[in-house]
Amino acid sequence: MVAVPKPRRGAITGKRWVFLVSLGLMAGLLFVPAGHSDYLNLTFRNILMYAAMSYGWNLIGGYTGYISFGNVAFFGIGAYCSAVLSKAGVDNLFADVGLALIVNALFAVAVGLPILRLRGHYFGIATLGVALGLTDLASNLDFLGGSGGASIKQIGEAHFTTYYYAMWAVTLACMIATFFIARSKLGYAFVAIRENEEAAQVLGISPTRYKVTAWAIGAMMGGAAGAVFGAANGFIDPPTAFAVDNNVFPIAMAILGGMGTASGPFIGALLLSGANELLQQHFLKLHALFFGGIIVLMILFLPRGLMYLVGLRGGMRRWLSDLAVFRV
Amino acid sequence: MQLVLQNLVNGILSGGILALVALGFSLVYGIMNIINLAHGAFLMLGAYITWQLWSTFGLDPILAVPIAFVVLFAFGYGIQRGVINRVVRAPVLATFLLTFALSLLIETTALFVWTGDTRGVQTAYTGANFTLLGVTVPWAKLLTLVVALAITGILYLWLHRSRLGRAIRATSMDVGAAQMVGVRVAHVYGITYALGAGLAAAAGALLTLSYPLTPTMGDPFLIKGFVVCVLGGLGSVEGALVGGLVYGIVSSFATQFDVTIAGQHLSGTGLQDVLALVVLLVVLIVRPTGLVGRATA
Amino acid sequence: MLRIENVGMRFGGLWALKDVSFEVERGTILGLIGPNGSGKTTMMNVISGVYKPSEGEVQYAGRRIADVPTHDVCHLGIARTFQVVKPFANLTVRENVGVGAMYGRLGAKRSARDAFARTDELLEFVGLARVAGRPASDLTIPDRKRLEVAKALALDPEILLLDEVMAGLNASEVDEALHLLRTVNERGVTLIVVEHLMKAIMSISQRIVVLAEGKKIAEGLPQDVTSSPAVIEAYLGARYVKRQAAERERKAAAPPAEPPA
Amino acid sequence: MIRTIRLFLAAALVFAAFGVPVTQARAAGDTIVFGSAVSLTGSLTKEGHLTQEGYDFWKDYTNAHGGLKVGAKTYKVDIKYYDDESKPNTAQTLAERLIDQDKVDFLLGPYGSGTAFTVAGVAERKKIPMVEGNGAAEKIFNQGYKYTFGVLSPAKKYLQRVLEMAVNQKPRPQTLAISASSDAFSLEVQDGAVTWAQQHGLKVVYANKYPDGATDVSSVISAIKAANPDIILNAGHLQDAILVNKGLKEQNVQAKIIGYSVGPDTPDFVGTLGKDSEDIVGGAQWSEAVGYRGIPGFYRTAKEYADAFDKQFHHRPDYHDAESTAACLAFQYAIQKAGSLDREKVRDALASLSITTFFGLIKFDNRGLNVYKPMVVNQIQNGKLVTVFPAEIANAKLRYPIPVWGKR
Repeated sequence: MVAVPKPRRGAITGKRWVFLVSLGLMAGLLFVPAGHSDYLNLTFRNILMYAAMSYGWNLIGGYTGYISFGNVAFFGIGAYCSAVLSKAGVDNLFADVGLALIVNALFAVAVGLPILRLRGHYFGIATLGVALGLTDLASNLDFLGGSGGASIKQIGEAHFTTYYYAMWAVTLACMIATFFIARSKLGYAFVAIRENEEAAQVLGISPTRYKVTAWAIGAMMGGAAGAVFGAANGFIDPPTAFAVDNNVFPIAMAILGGMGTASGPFIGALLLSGANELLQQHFLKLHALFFGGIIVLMILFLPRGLMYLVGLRGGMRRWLSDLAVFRV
Repeated sequence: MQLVLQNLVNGILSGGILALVALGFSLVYGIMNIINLAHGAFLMLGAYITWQLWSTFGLDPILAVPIAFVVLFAFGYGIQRGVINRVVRAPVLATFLLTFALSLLIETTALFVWTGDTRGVQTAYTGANFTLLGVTVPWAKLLTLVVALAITGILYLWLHRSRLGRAIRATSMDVGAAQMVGVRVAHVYGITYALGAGLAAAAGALLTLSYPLTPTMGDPFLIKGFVVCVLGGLGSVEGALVGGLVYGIVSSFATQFDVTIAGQHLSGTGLQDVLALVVLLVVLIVRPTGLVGRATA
Repeated sequence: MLRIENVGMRFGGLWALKDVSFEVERGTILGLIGPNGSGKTTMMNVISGVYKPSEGEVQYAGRRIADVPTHDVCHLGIARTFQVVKPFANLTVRENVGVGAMYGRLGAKRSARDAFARTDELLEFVGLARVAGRPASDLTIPDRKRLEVAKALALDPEILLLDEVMAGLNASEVDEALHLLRTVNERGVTLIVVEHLMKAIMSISQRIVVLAEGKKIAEGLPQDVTSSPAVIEAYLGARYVKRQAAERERKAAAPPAEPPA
Repeated sequence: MIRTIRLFLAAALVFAAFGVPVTQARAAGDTIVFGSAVSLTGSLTKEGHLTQEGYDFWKDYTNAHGGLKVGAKTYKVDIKYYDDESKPNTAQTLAERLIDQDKVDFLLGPYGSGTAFTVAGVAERKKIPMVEGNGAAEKIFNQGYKYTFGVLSPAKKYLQRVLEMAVNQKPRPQTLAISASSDAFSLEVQDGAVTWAQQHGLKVVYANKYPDGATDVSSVISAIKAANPDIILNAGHLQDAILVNKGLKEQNVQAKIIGYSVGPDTPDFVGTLGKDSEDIVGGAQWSEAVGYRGIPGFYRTAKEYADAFDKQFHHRPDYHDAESTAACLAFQYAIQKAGSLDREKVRDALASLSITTFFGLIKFDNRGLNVYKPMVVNQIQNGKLVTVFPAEIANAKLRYPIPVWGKR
């Protein structure tokens, strides 16, 4: 993972300053607990959680170009890892995250080998099938608590802050890992597969190997977020672990921020969650209308996500002409 | 044995309506590469239009099917021409998110118009049934199946025989070529999306006979439609039908299984969707383009 | 170093290749010609492992290509270009070539940094340094062809298969391309060249294999091959050959002019 | 232009990140503010709406009667609502916001066991008393929480009461089939019924669960039909009750009693099913027929409550309305008893509360659950909900065995 010398505005690596701004915002988020508001802690912990899941999705969906609709599976598995450990008497965040990483990596490889052979939409639906299936399966497995769910012992008194920092660390790790993966040989293999799988193959890239790698690293990211969430939440049941929101929002955040970029998921998570939070606060019933409206406008005017605007050269005219390409 | 037959019938009846739900979704998906998350919302609108006609004018839900179809057809055409066409060639996820937002807008609006109250339609034949070889068949669901099959059949013929239908199929195969022979793509896309919305509405109208109405009623059908259309093969009329029936029959028969492995009780009834999804995964792995899919789909 | 033995390739009921055999010596340039639909590109696909032959086998350095997964063929030292270019449209030219340098024959030994160093050399060599930072989708046709060659070269091949890299170029561009290929060859890379431009291929190839309707109809030195009646017949049809033969008898003339592309 | 947009975006970003405004809604001096996240959108919209009605009815009554007297001072009351979108995680965040941002004094529960469960966790951590009337799953109360109180009877009791009634009928039913939706509340309901049946000599011939949010239950119905039970029950929500009821008629399944945990008591049940809802029974937390006489301070009988409610909201209250109002009443009497707004004192007052209201006895066990108030059984007769059990409060006689489909 050696950084590339003199990055002449590479299409993969994106803008370094944007990433630095993202890191700066992350650093700013370190001070959220200083506000002594559990509400802010929880809200920003959720934003960080979504960002981490979005990063997980971004590796397979954004960089490798395999659109997954089932990444919530990894989050759910991660959360259940915490529950299983807690049941076994182990209440340690590092153990939770560690187990989630291992289980998710193994699960991702086992599931990925057959379904990553599928192309395009067929892959997407297969992943959706996996996530839906796991939800119902978890409802029916007694050792996971079935539909009633499972409790996870909480640690200590000041735990709210601890869990916040844990989620922060997971998200930062996802962000930095994405940044370096994008600039490493691995990242180039992912993107080559996205751009043209046959051509990538001819250049010596084994599609199966790298797709499964991207899928598994993404799984570990989602799983780590899930493990921290499970421990922080103190309780997990199938509808919480495999919530539809946890499936759709990370994808939406990556799209609106910028797919296949190291800052997009984080920026997208901040914006989307921030907007949702503010709207919900001010419009008791109408918030969903406004939220939907904002997404419609963003897609109509920024279908490539915010990062596109950052890299835009040529002003308004170029913007409009780029938009026109998508019209019929 | 009687239960086996009954479950077969149950599966076919529930699969038929799933097929109709999947049909419009599959067309839009296969032809324009739009994962239309507003499909469930269209279904809900169709159901509410039907309910409104029934409660205001006493119109029978079956007779409301064409009206719901036409209204949503027009609505869908407007949405495609006015909104979606602007970004239809963007990467697939842009329209995915766009239609997600549209469904939020539609469902929230419906909540204001019809409130969150649960509604239902009652007809003279609601719950009426007949028994054949010990199998009980409800008339309303049989009627639903027949209408669903009829719509599927008409659509198949229309797509293969009519000028516009052929234009739609040509566009799905090669947009550029279609354009060169004079197909107005914007219009064809509008018609395709309109068809998808209309079919969703028709399914919603038929569902009022057996399913309660709420503004979020479309959500579970959207997810099932998503799975079913791929099970059969994307973008094909036959595929949606086969997929729906397979899904219905598998999840119906699943209820007959109950096993206990190492103290863990596994109820086939609780796992019916899991089993249907396992079938989906196996089908995809063995036949990566669905049961009746073309290699190029 | 490369042996093609009785290769046959069937699609449905049709034989795109039938019983083709030839060999390529290390360090040479082999031209592969034939009329449209004669099986040249199919042959390239068989050699580069994209297709598994229905019959016979291709051996490279003692290994059967059919046993090697597509993505490992380049690790054996075989690289190819595509007649229909396949750039990674959203990546810059430099990144396009860089991917090859990272994952090609010597890629495993290179860091990303080293791979880009190699890439910059190659871009200079093929004349793409001036557009290194541009997205591949912005390139002109000749530059796309150059990019295709550069990507293949980035794999550090021992043998390079070139599928119509000169199609669509003007005369001076063709000359540049020929110069480039000769230089590549001088650096020790064996070349198999598929080309429609007869003049170009005649001037660069040391040996020529001619395919027609999936069969090898001639093989030899360029001048010998072009005088073969079978080749002329394949290109120009039987009547022309008869007329030519009659004329030749009468005049005992020199070989006919270059068949049109 | 682009530069402006970029600047704007940067500003928006910073705003979204750090500018979440801190609102201070906490009542200045003379108002007690309650906070509640209720479902105003999403799948539980209807029930969330009923919950809000029940709360608002109490609020309006109290304010119209001069407010709430605490010690020497009289306070107005107010309720701050947010929409939890029917999602437990959202409810949790909103509860935190109500406490930290809006500085509410006390929490009123959301609708549903899933949401009540997550909000209870928040109440516990923040040591803020919450009274809820719409989350009956016992798992909420088995966590050892000290600050959550439920005025309603636990899930396990929902259908027990129906069975209790059934075994006293002649001819005595012998067999029971009970299906359940696969969610925590419904499975507790099912479990309670199955346990009771086994203890009291009813043979359980079918007990199974189907996926939460199922769209088709016809095969479950077929299996029940094959088991040929005397009593058919389903544990689920309104949607499930409607689907199962339609299914039973469609497959012509007869039984002596058909009952649902949730559904028959909601007006929508009759509205949706029409005459097919006739003779269906349901376990209910409350009905207009109950004959409790409450202590002064609010409407003292169910009848008075229902009439006044009808006047304000133009429909008869169902038990969701009543139990929501009852949650407010628990606060009212506890605050008055504590004579203070101090959260600890109010909590202690709640823990030792024992009052009779129009809703029945409100008294909590050491888990915070009202196990003392009995459930009632309602039946739909001639399109109206009547109470048929227990006998001492019943305003109609149970129709038993119920007529076959089509003869109603």
